[in-house]
Formats: sequence, C-alpha cells, structure tokens
Amino acid sequence: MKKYSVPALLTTFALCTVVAAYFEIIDLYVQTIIMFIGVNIILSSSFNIINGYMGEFACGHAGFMAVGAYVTSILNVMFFTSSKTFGDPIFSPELALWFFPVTMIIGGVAAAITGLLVAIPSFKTRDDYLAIITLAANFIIVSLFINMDSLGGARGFMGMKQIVFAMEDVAFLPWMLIWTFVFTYFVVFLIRRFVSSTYGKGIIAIHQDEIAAEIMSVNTNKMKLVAFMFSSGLAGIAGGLFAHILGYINPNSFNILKSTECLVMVYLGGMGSLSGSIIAAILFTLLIEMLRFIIPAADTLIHLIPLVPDTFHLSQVLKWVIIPLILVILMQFRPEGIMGNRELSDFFPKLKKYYEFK
Amino acid sequence: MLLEIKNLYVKYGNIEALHGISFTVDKGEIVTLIGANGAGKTTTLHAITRVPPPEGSKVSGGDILYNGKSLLNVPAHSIVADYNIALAPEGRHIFGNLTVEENLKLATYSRGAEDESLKKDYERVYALFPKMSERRHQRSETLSGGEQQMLSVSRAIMTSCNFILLDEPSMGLSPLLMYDMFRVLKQLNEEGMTILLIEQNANLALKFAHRGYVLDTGEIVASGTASELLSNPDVKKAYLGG
Amino acid sequence: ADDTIKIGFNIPLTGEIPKVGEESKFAGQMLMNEVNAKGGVDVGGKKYKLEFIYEDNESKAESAVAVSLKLIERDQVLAIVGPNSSKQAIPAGQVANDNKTPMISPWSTNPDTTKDRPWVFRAAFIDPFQGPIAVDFAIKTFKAQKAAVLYALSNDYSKNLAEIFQADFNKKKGAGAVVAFESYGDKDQDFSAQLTKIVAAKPDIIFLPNNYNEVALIVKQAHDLGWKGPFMGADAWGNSELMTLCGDDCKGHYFTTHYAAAGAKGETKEFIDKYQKLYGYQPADVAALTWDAINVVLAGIQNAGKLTGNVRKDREAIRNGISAIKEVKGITGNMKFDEQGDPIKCAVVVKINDAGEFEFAESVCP
Amino acid sequence: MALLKIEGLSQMFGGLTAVSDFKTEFQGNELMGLIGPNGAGKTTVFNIVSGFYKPTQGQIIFKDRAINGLKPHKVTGMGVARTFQNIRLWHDMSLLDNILISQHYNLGYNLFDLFTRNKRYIENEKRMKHIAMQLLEQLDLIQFIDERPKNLPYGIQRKIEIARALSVKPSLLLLDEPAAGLNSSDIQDLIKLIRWIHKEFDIAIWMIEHQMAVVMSLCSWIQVIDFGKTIAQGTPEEIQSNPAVIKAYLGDDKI
Amino acid sequence: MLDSIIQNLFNALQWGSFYSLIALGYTLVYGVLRLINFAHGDIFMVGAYIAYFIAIFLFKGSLSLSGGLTLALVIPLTMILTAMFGVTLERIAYRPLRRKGANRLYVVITALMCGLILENGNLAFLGASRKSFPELIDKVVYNFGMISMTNLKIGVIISSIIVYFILNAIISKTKIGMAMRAISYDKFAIPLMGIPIDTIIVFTFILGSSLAGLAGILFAMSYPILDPFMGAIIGWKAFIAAVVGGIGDIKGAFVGGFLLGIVEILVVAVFPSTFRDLIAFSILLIILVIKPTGLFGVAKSTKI
Ligand SMILES: Nc1ncnc2c1ncn2[C@@H]1O[C@H](COP(=O)(O)OP(=O)(O)OP(=O)(O)O)[C@@H](O)[C@H]1O
Ligand SMILES: Nc1ncnc2c1ncn2[C@@H]1O[C@H](COP(=O)(O)OP(=O)(O)OP(=O)(O)O)[C@@H](O)[C@H]1O
Ligand SMILES: [Mg+2]
Ligand SMILES: [Mg+2]
Repeated sequence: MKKYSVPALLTTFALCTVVAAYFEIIDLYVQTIIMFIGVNIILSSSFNIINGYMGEFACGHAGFMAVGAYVTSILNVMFFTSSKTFGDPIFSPELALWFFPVTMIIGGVAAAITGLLVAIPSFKTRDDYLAIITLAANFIIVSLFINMDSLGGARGFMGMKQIVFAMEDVAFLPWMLIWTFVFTYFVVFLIRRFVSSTYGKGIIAIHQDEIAAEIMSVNTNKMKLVAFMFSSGLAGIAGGLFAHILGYINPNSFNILKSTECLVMVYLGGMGSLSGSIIAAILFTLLIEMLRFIIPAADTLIHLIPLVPDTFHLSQVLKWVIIPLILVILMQFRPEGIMGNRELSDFFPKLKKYYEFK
Repeated sequence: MLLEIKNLYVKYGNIEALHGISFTVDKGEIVTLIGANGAGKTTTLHAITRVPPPEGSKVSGGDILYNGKSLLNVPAHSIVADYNIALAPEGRHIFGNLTVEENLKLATYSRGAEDESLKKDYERVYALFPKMSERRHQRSETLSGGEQQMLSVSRAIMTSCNFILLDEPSMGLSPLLMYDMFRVLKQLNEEGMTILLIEQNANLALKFAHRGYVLDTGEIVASGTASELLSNPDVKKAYLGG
Repeated sequence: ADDTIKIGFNIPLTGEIPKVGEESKFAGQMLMNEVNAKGGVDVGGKKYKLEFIYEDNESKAESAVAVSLKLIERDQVLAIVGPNSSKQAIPAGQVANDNKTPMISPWSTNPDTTKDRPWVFRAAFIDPFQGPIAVDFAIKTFKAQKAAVLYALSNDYSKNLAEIFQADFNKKKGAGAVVAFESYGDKDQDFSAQLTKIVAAKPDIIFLPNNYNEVALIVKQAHDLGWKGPFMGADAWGNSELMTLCGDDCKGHYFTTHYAAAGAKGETKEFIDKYQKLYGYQPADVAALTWDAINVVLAGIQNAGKLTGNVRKDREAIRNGISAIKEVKGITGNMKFDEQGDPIKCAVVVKINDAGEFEFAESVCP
Repeated sequence: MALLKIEGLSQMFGGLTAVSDFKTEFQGNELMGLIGPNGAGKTTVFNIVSGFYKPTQGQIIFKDRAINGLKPHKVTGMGVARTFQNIRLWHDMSLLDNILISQHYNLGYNLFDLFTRNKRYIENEKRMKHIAMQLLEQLDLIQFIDERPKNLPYGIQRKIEIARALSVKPSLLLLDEPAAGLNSSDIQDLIKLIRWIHKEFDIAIWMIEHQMAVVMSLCSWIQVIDFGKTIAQGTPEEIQSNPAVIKAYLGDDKI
Repeated sequence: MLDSIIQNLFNALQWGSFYSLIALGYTLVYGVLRLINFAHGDIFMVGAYIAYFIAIFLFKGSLSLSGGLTLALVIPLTMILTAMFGVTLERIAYRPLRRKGANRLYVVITALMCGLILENGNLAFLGASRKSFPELIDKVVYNFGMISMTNLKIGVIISSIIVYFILNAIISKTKIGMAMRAISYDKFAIPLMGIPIDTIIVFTFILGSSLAGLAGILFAMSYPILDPFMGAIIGWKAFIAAVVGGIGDIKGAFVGGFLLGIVEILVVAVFPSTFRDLIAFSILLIILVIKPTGLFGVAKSTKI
C-alpha cells in the first residue's frame, strides 16, 4: 500500500492528462504549459543537487540544458528526417518513436560530459569562485553554439517538429506530453534514490562540512564529480525535451536569464528539498502564465473605479516586476524557501502513511 | 551593586533556557558561574551583552541592571562602547582574515585617538601573552587553538572595559598558560577590573573567584563565597569531580 | 460575440526589445480604433468589429510558442500578427502552421519563418533582397572598392544581412573586397576594438546592419577613433529614436528600408502624423509594417468573402484569401505574396539629412 | 611490524616550522598522549597523519604502507580515524546519518546498484545501518538517533564525534582535545569511555589533551613537544617530574 | 600594427575602467557581507539614470547651466542619490533577511530579484524609449599618428585609478575598513568590539553604491545611450572580473576589471571577433583553474 500509492497516483494523473489531451478535453495551450512545468521540474530538481544538497552556488545550468537540447536534436534530425544540414534520414522515420529515449539519454550523457568542465575546477574552488566558473561555462557554451554556423548559429536549429510528426505517424498520440511525463517522473525518481542513499548523502555532508567529509572517508572529489555530472546530465534531458516541445532552439534561449530562472526555482522551493523544487517549478511556471490573465483582468477592474484615467493601463511589463516582487516578499516571510530543506512528509506527517522519502 | 540580574528568563524560540535567575556582581569583584554543560551560563552572558547568537535568543522576562540602569534596550555595540562591558566569547570568534595586530586594533574601535592608555594596554597584552607579539603579523585563522583563545581574551582586554565577562577562557590552553592567564586576570582585578567568569574547571574557578553561583538547567541552585561553595558537599559531588 | 473579428498579437512587450512590441501594439490600437469608429469591417455585407488581443512573448522562443497556442486555443483568434523577431517567429510560425491558423510576421526577415509553411506570411522583405540593394548603392554612390561590416553575432537578423552583404560585395568587387568583417555580442556597449580593426583596414564604407540603439553607439565610437567616412545601414535603423540617440553623428548616412518618414506622402504621411499625434513620437518601420500586416489580414478576410462563425473554416478562408491577394496598398509599399508567403515589394534607400530627417534617396523594386 | 611509524616528520608554513623532525611509533594498541604548549604543533601532527596536510619532509608508515601524500579519505579508509579540536559534526543531519556517511570508505555498491536498488545496494545499506545502530547502542547514544547534533548538549556532541570516528572501524584513533569544554564530571565519564573503547575495540589511541587529569590517568606513554620538537617522552610519572616539561608546559599550579 | 595594439590598449584601459569601478562595488559589498549583490549592475543603471535626470534638469531645463558646471554638480549629486538608493535597497530587502539569519544564498537571490524589479520597473515607468545623455563637455579627439584618444577616455581611466587608491586606503588603513573586513569573517563578534554592525554595513553600501553612481555618470558620458538593461550584462561580467581578481579583495577587483577589459579587447584584436566571448571566458576559466582563489585572493587556509 505504502509502496505503491504514490506511483499509482502519479500514473493515474499522467494517464488522465494524456487521455484528456487525446480527446482534446484540454487544449494545446494547457498541454504546453504542462510540458513546460515538466521541463522546469527537471531543471529545478536537478539544479537542486548542486545548489541545494551540495550547497555550492552554481549559476550556469542553462548551458548544460543547451548541450542536451542540441545533441538530442541533432541526432534526431540527422537520423530520422531529411534536412538541409544533414541530408536524407539515416534510419526510417518510424523508428524515431523507439529511439527517442535513446537520443534523449545520449543528449543527457553529452551534457554530463560537459559537466566535467565545471566539475574538475570545482575540486579546488568553493562557493563563489564556482559561481563564476559555471557562469563562464554558460557564456562559453552559448558562444560556442552561436559560432557553429552549420547548426544555424544565432539563427537557431530546427526540424525537431518532424520528429514529433514521425512519432505521430506511428500512433496518433500526444507524444511530447507522454515523453514529458515519462522523463519528469524518471528524473525525480533517480534524484530521490540518489539523495536518500548513504552514497548520495555524501554530498549533503560536503555541504555541511567539507573538511569533515573528506576526513571521515567521503571521497569529496569523486562526489563532486558525480554530483555535477548527474545534475548537468539531467539538465541535458530537460534541454532535449524543451527542444522537441518547441520544435526549434536558439542559443540565446539558454543564456544567463534561463539560468536565473533555474536559480529562482531552486531557492524558491528550498535548498535541498526535492518536493520544494517540484512545487516551486509548478508555481513559477503557473505564475508566469496566470499573470497573462490577471494583469488584463486587474486592468479592467481598476478602470471600473472612475478615478483611474483612461490613458493609464497596467501593462504586461509589470509581469516582470510583479514576479520578482512576489519572490522578494515571499523570501521575507520564508527566508528558507517554501519548504526549507524539508520534504512534504515532514510537514504533513500523515503523508508518511502513504509514502516514504526513500 | 554594579550588575544586578533580576529574575531573568531567556528563550530560544519556544525553549526556555533560563527560568528566572537572579544574581549580582559588585564593583571590583570576581564572580564565577559554574554549572554543567547546557546549564545556561553562556546564555546568561549573551543576555547581558545583548549579542544575539545566530539562532537568536530572547529575554522573555526579568531585568538586567547595570549601575541601576536597565541594559535590556541598549544595542549590543553600545554595551561595549558606552557601558564598557567586554565579553571574551565562547568559541573565540576571532577575525581570522585579519592579522593578530589588526584584531587587537579593531577592539579599540570605540576608543578615542591613540593615547597613552592605549599604548599601555597594548604593552600589557603583549607582556601578558608574548605569543601575541611574536605572531603580530600572522593571519589569525592560522593560529593554533590555544593561541586563538589568547587572542580572544586579549581582544576583550583591549576594549575600554572595566567589567569583563569571560566564557571559558582556559579552554584549550596549556596548563602553564592557564595559570599565567589567571594570574594576569587577578592582576587586572587588583587594578580595579570587575570580572564575571565562566569556567568548566570549577575547582580552579572557585580558587580564583571571590564568590560563585551554581547554575543548573537554567536555575541558580547554590551560591555563596568561593570557600563556602568549595566545601558545600552537594557542589563538591556534582561539579568538583569528587 | 458573433460579429467581431478576433486577431491575436504575439509581440515582445517585455524582454530585450520592448520598444518593438510597444510600437506594434500602438499601431494595432490605432488601426482598431479607427476601423471600429467607422462601425467595423464590412465582410460580405455584415459589419464586424475588430477585437485585438495583445500577448507578450517576452522576446523568448518558448513564450512565443505558449502565446501562439493561447491565442489559437483559448482566444480562438482568426489570425495572428507577430512575432517580430525571427527567434520567436520561427517556432511560432510552426505552431500556427500546425494548427492551421494564418500568421503574419511584420518584421521577421529570416527565410525559415515562412519556408514550407503555407499558413505563414510576412510583411517585411527578406534579407537576400535588401542586402544587394545596399551593396549596389554603396558601389554607385561612394564608389566603394572596399567595405567593412560590423554586425551583432547573436542577432540572427544582423548576422544574416551581414553575410549577404559580404557575399554580394565580394561577388561584385572581387574576393576580399570586404576588408573587415567584425562582430560583437549580446548587449555590448563598447565596440572600440572592432572599430580599431575596421578603421585600420581602411574601407571605403562601413556597413552596419544593426539595431538603431547600437548604431548610435557604434557611429559615435567610430568617430572617436578617427573614422570620417560614410556608413550604410538597413531597415533596423529606421527608428525615430535613432536621431535622439545619435544626434549629429548620424547625419549624412544612408540606410535601406521599407519607407522614408521624411517627405512621405499620402497614406504613409497620414499614418506617421496620426501616430505621432497619439503617442508622441515618430513610428518606426515596425509600426508601419504591423499596420500593413493587419491590413493584409483584413484584405484576406475581404477576399474570403464572408465569415461563417466557424473558426476553423474561417481561418482557412482567410489563409486562402491572403495568398490570393493580387496586391495590397500598404504604407510601406504595395505588396503581393509569392508562394512562400513572402511579400514582393519595393525597398527604399533613405538618407539622414542635416535636419535629422529620413529623406527619400531612391527606390528599388524587385 | 609496527602499526604506525613516523620518522623525520617536518612541516613548514611559510617561514614557520610547525613540526620538526618528529618521530614516534605505535607497536600495537597502545594508548599514547601527545602534549605540549599551545602552538607546539600537536594538531599539525594529527593533520599530517590524517592526510590533511602534505608534510614538507618525513615518512609515515601505517600498516607497512607509506601514507604521506595520500588523500584524507584514503587514509581514513585504511583505518586512521580522528576527532577534531573544534567539533566538526554535520550539524544539520540526523545522528544516524552522521554515523552512516562516515562509512563511505566501505559502501560496497556503486551508482548502478544505487539507481536500480538491487540486492547489493539493499544489503549494503542494511549492513551499514546495522553497524551504526550497534555502535550507537554500545555508546549509549541510541536515544538521540533522530536528533540533529546541533541541538544536543556539548558533551554529547563530543561523544558523537568519537562514535563517528569509531564507525570507520579504525585501528588507530586520533583524539584532538576530547575533554576541551567538558566539566569535571563529564571528564570522569570521558575517561571511562576512552578506557572502555580502548579495551573493547582493541585499537591504538593517540590523544592530544591539555587536561592533565585525563592524560595522566589514561596514557601509558606520553610525548611532549614544543616548537615542533620533541622535548621529552616517557611514562606519566616521568613526564610529570621532568623539569623541562614543567618549565615549558606544566608550570607550578599556583594562582 | 603597433599602432593598433597601442590604440587597443587604450581602448582596453577605458573599457576596463568601467569593469573595475563596478567590480569594486561588488567586491566591497561581498567583502563585508559575503553577499553577491546581483543588483549592483542595476544600481549602476539607476546611477546612470539619476545622472541623466539631473543633467537634463540642470543643463536643458530652465536653469540651463553650462556643461562644466552641470557636470560638477551632477557628480556629487548622483553619487549621493545613488548611495541613498543603495542603502534603501539594503534596508528594505536585505537587512530583514539578514536579521532572520537566512542562508546567505537567499539574500543573493533576493538581490537578483531586486535587479529584475529595477530593470523592469524602469521599463514600466519610464517606457521603452532609450534615453540619450546630453554632451556636457565638448569632446576633444587627440590624434597621435594613427592613435586617437579623447579627453573623456583619459578622464575615465584616471578617475578609476584615483578611486581605487582612495578605496584601498580606506579599507586597509582605517578602523572602519578593518571592521568591514572583519564582518565578513565573524559577524557575531563585531558588536563585542563596540562596533555598530549596521552602521558599517550602511557605510559599505554607501561606498559601493556611490561608486556605481560614479561609474554610471562616466558610462553615460562615454556611451550616451541609456536603457533599463544596460547594467545587466556589464554587471555580470564585472562580477566575473571581481572574482577572477580574487573576490573580497579591492586590488583583485581593480586588476580583475582591467584584466577582463584587456582580454576582451585584445581577443577581438587578435582573433576573429566572433570568438570573443568564447576565448575571453576560456582564458578566465583557465586562470581560475590555475589559481582557484583568483589572482589576489588569499587561499582561506583552513585550520582544523
Ligand atoms: N541556539 C540555540 N537554540 C536552541 N537552544 C539553545 C541554543 N543555544 C543554547 N540552547 C540551549 O540553552 C541551554 C543553555 O545553553 P548554554 O549554551 O547557555 O549552556 P552553557 O551552560 O553555556 O553550556 P556549556 O558549558 O556547554 O557552554 C541548553 O539547554 C541549550 O541546549
Ligand atoms: N595552515 C597553517 N598556516 C600557517 N600556520 C599554521 C597553519 N596551521 C598551523 N600553523 C601554525 O603552526 C603552529 C602549530 O599549530 P598547531 O595547531 O599544530 O598547534 P597545537 O599544538 O595543536 O596547539 P593547541 O594546543 O593550541 O591547539 C601554530 O603556531 C600555528 O600558528
Ligand atoms: Mg557555554
Ligand atoms: Mg591543537
């Protein structure tokens, strides 16, 4: 009962969503938002490994996302579609469906290997020097893609929509939605296993006292290596999903701003709280979309009051004032993020009956 | 009466660490507070100097009077600057990124321009702890544990205090240095310094002090002159190791 | 309601180029108010009021996609105007095409936006057309034998145009005639190193296919480094703010664009005056192109003949209507569409005169 | 074969010689003391032995293997565990986790096992937990198992540090001022504890301590250093009456 | 060739001056609070806007003062107002968090958010139009052979050097400077020395923000186009410069700023400019790998 309740609940939720999408009960807009939530969950929870559990301050997550996005997209486009960059498909397009997870994983592995770029310097440096290394890595990766003219450079790379169509040709299902669910669950599952094992807790020990960790037999260099590669690999997976949801990628989509969003989600949720990361990703994505509706509504509302001049309008620009403002205010009340470093089950002990964080 | 603690209650969040303690320190006295680990000794000193520990403690009742004036609403830095009460805190809290000399200099922050008394104080500290003058230009975080302890005490002396609170000053000191330090503290006391001392080594503390209070889980359970306490059988059993 | 025509705007109200979004929005508001004041659009004998929905794509690709889907699914618009930059227009174009909703980008110049997408159109001419005009003009007017280019690396518009200019100039003046081909990064403010290189290469002209704000800085810095020769630019120069930012430094230089504000006549002038009166500044080309883009959609509706109220059918009818357009009279020139959905229209070369006005120099038609 | 043999050990910091030509030897499971004035270089010796500093000069042979230059976690894995002069627990993790994590040297499974959660993973996790529970049981800490160290009394924290060091199954235990900050009655308990550990686990213990009561009643052999140099060694009685030691370190206990 | 190298060195010095001035502000706040004040780039932006409004008011407004006089007034006024602005930010956003003992990274994120609010708030209230800073002093271009310099460029370089020496004196010689360094190490013990901690922090923000204000004026004069996002990228990069120099160290920030300026400009001069970011950041990364604490950062020798 305890063991299966949460997986069962999640599977049911995913199935219902997919069925609803199939029968067009929920429209494409809502589906896209759900998919973005999935991507953001992967981003924030994987970033939390470094910034939360390990307590380092990295700020270049989007760079690894870019690597995953490009590698997965290139492989898929090269293998399964005819494109002007790579010519005819190497494999039959129907195979795209079966190989999609494989190319996604390859993208993740590529991102993980790029993670070495920051992992190795991190052996010797700590906190804010690491921030710079990751920041510089982010700049470097984006700059690298901008310079690759064969991949479109600043014009971006496309053709991933053909992959989705190829999958739909095999069976007409909302494939990207399905893949988003699969990978989001998969990633959270992996992270949960990692951080609840004695092995994984080594990174928490590094957070709390690195010297004690090293002297008490934790191989800190290896742990850092594992943590960085794990985290950036998962970011690569998020990138792969992102690329196929959008059908188009552009190096500038992975700049510091995107990394900033990742940072916000992690700290909003709470350092070292997996459920916090998930909640924060959901809230953050929804907040951005909700303001699309709220600002015009509020504008209409204030114009009901005769005092407000007709020329004055609440503009969408306020969105990016309101979102950070909400976060700043929230921080004042919960200076440890929504969840602190605790999990849902710590807040609602009754939940422990149904699931355990292990 | 120089310092009077009246029925003091202190809380950490919801946990009450001091349940209404009262004691006094007279001008020119050496008073010691002894008690088991966690009895609330450090908490008391923090309450007097108004420094909030990182987790934040709150005085929830009672009063702290210094020369008859309440200290409760005095900001922490002014306890040192205006009331001339210094604390050598538990855990040393030296400024590791500064040199030894800079640490000492910083302690004179609230004192006026360089004058004679300042020079005398430097000399006194260097004479007391020759190590400090040897290591004058060393970054203080690389000092050994005991050296850091010396620095912490020296620093307290360097503020313009006439009342000094010492939280386990002998921790980590070699026996020789420990005796040296107590000797100098005694000397300071003879020059007019009032001292409130916390010491784990109750034997030593009581030999050194005029009077003492025994604190147990946030309450004062015994008090008296040093010799009274030394011969008190309960105190003997619980705190003097035999 | 039944008697409205809903059109969605997918524009960058926040993010990197908010000014572009603002002008698109203002052009839309102006047109809507005007049409609605007259009682609306007459389609097949029935009056329809216009209803425009402005959505912010934050100048981000993923938001542009979300916005497109919101407009298509939630708001059930008949057509989408925008996005303006290719970075957003390419993915949003895919969405519009997949969901069979006509989309017209006022400003995007990347061929991929419309390529193989029957539902996607644009109002601006594409770079392969604009580049050679600048080349020809430079050769003709300045007798240029050598040219230098400074472009924004991460701006695909700038990069595209720079490459086309380079290829064309080298073709016409021999390989290596472009003596310096330099770039700069996102939000850069200092160009002295690139300009030092350019000035040292002694070109006859410097081509700057950049946004007006960067142009102002580049021109000033080039002058600081001792450059006294001419500059040429492209349509992104065509912003009223160019002169407030650049001042005297920009006077006497040329750029290719869609229309010349100074000395504009007829409807174009009317548009400019109205806009200036309402919003206090001269509209840039993006406003004019947005205006034209909306008119293209309206022309498509006219071509469709009638609206059924069934959104899917109407969208299809509008798409067919747009591609069937013989010619629309736009304030940026008259246009019709080729099979890719790109407009066939004339470009003008504009001179910045000593009064700081954009003065017509010549017109080039395909 | 000696358990630990240190020869010609020197450590310089810039111009400062913290340890010079230090040597010592552990045959089997002695309980030895290392004392000396503040700044004499005692902690530095421990830091070198535990791999935290690379010595400027010298040889450290542990179980017939040179360990100078090895990374601390390797040294610990070989059986040298230590406590710290200033408590360094992982304050925001449960006591159990503190004891578990220090068994990293012998996890017995790899990342693949972890993610698939196969038998090897489960068994090893069980094993480590068993070791931890047993240790906490033995040291009478079991009632604090879910507490975070920062919320526990100072004396208990000192004890936890020792427990954590023991979880490495060391053959040599380094204790750096274990009695610092403890009051007289706690010290009596500590002495009993160390004596019991020495017997029960049958390991060598090397201890730095300034409280003479502790050193004298526990150690069979004491080495005194000053300015990094050994100035005396011998039994507690010999040390207590050694004039050089009295002059440099012990003093005459009068206030 | 030699000409261009010398020309580029001058270019680099000017460009580096801005990185330096901003990096100094970063480092000051960091050195005291261990807070990466990500809003610092935006305080710089605010400084530029304040300078703009004052300049417009005095120069173009009814007063129409002369350019030189305007500048003489703009500099102190801007520095004061920007300082007040920075202090206010500290008061309302950072201090409450600090008081609550929040993890310092939450304060960092708050700073990041405040930066966004400033950028977009500016956009929302002042509109999307960019502002053009008036020319307060007549630009003079000096030509030495192929090398061109302007009076403004020379002024910028000299100002940043003067600022550095003043700042360095404050930090290393005065008691308040010592207190600033001490806070970063142990906040708890500061009041025990009789030092009012908040006063020191406010002083730090005054120093840092007024520097940002000064940088804002000089920047607005050199690159006279102001937009709400002008501080974002230069802020990030100045932060990188500060760290490469050794964050928390005044000399490090100063040298790091110039280093970044020089690297950026020389990379363009030598390599194809498309590779600027790639090569420049790779160089910085390599410096950090070789010297993990930055050029002047002292390795925090951990003593256990
Ligand atoms: N930050 C804190 N949060 C919660 N409780 C605390 C905190 N600091 C101290 N306490 C509790 O307050 C009580 C008194 O602690 P205090 O540090 O004053 O004791 P002490 O007598 O100085 O002990 P020691 O001899 O170990 O220094 C203890 O029970 C302790 O657990
Ligand atoms: N990392 C370092 N850098 C520079 N000097 C150091 C470093 N570590 C230790 N020292 C110096 O080496 C000397 C020996 O220090 P150590 O910590 O070994 O002393 P100790 O014998 O443990 O003293 P205590 O009893 O006070 O703890 C001290 O003078 C100290 O200042
Ligand atoms: Mg205490
Ligand atoms: Mg020591």
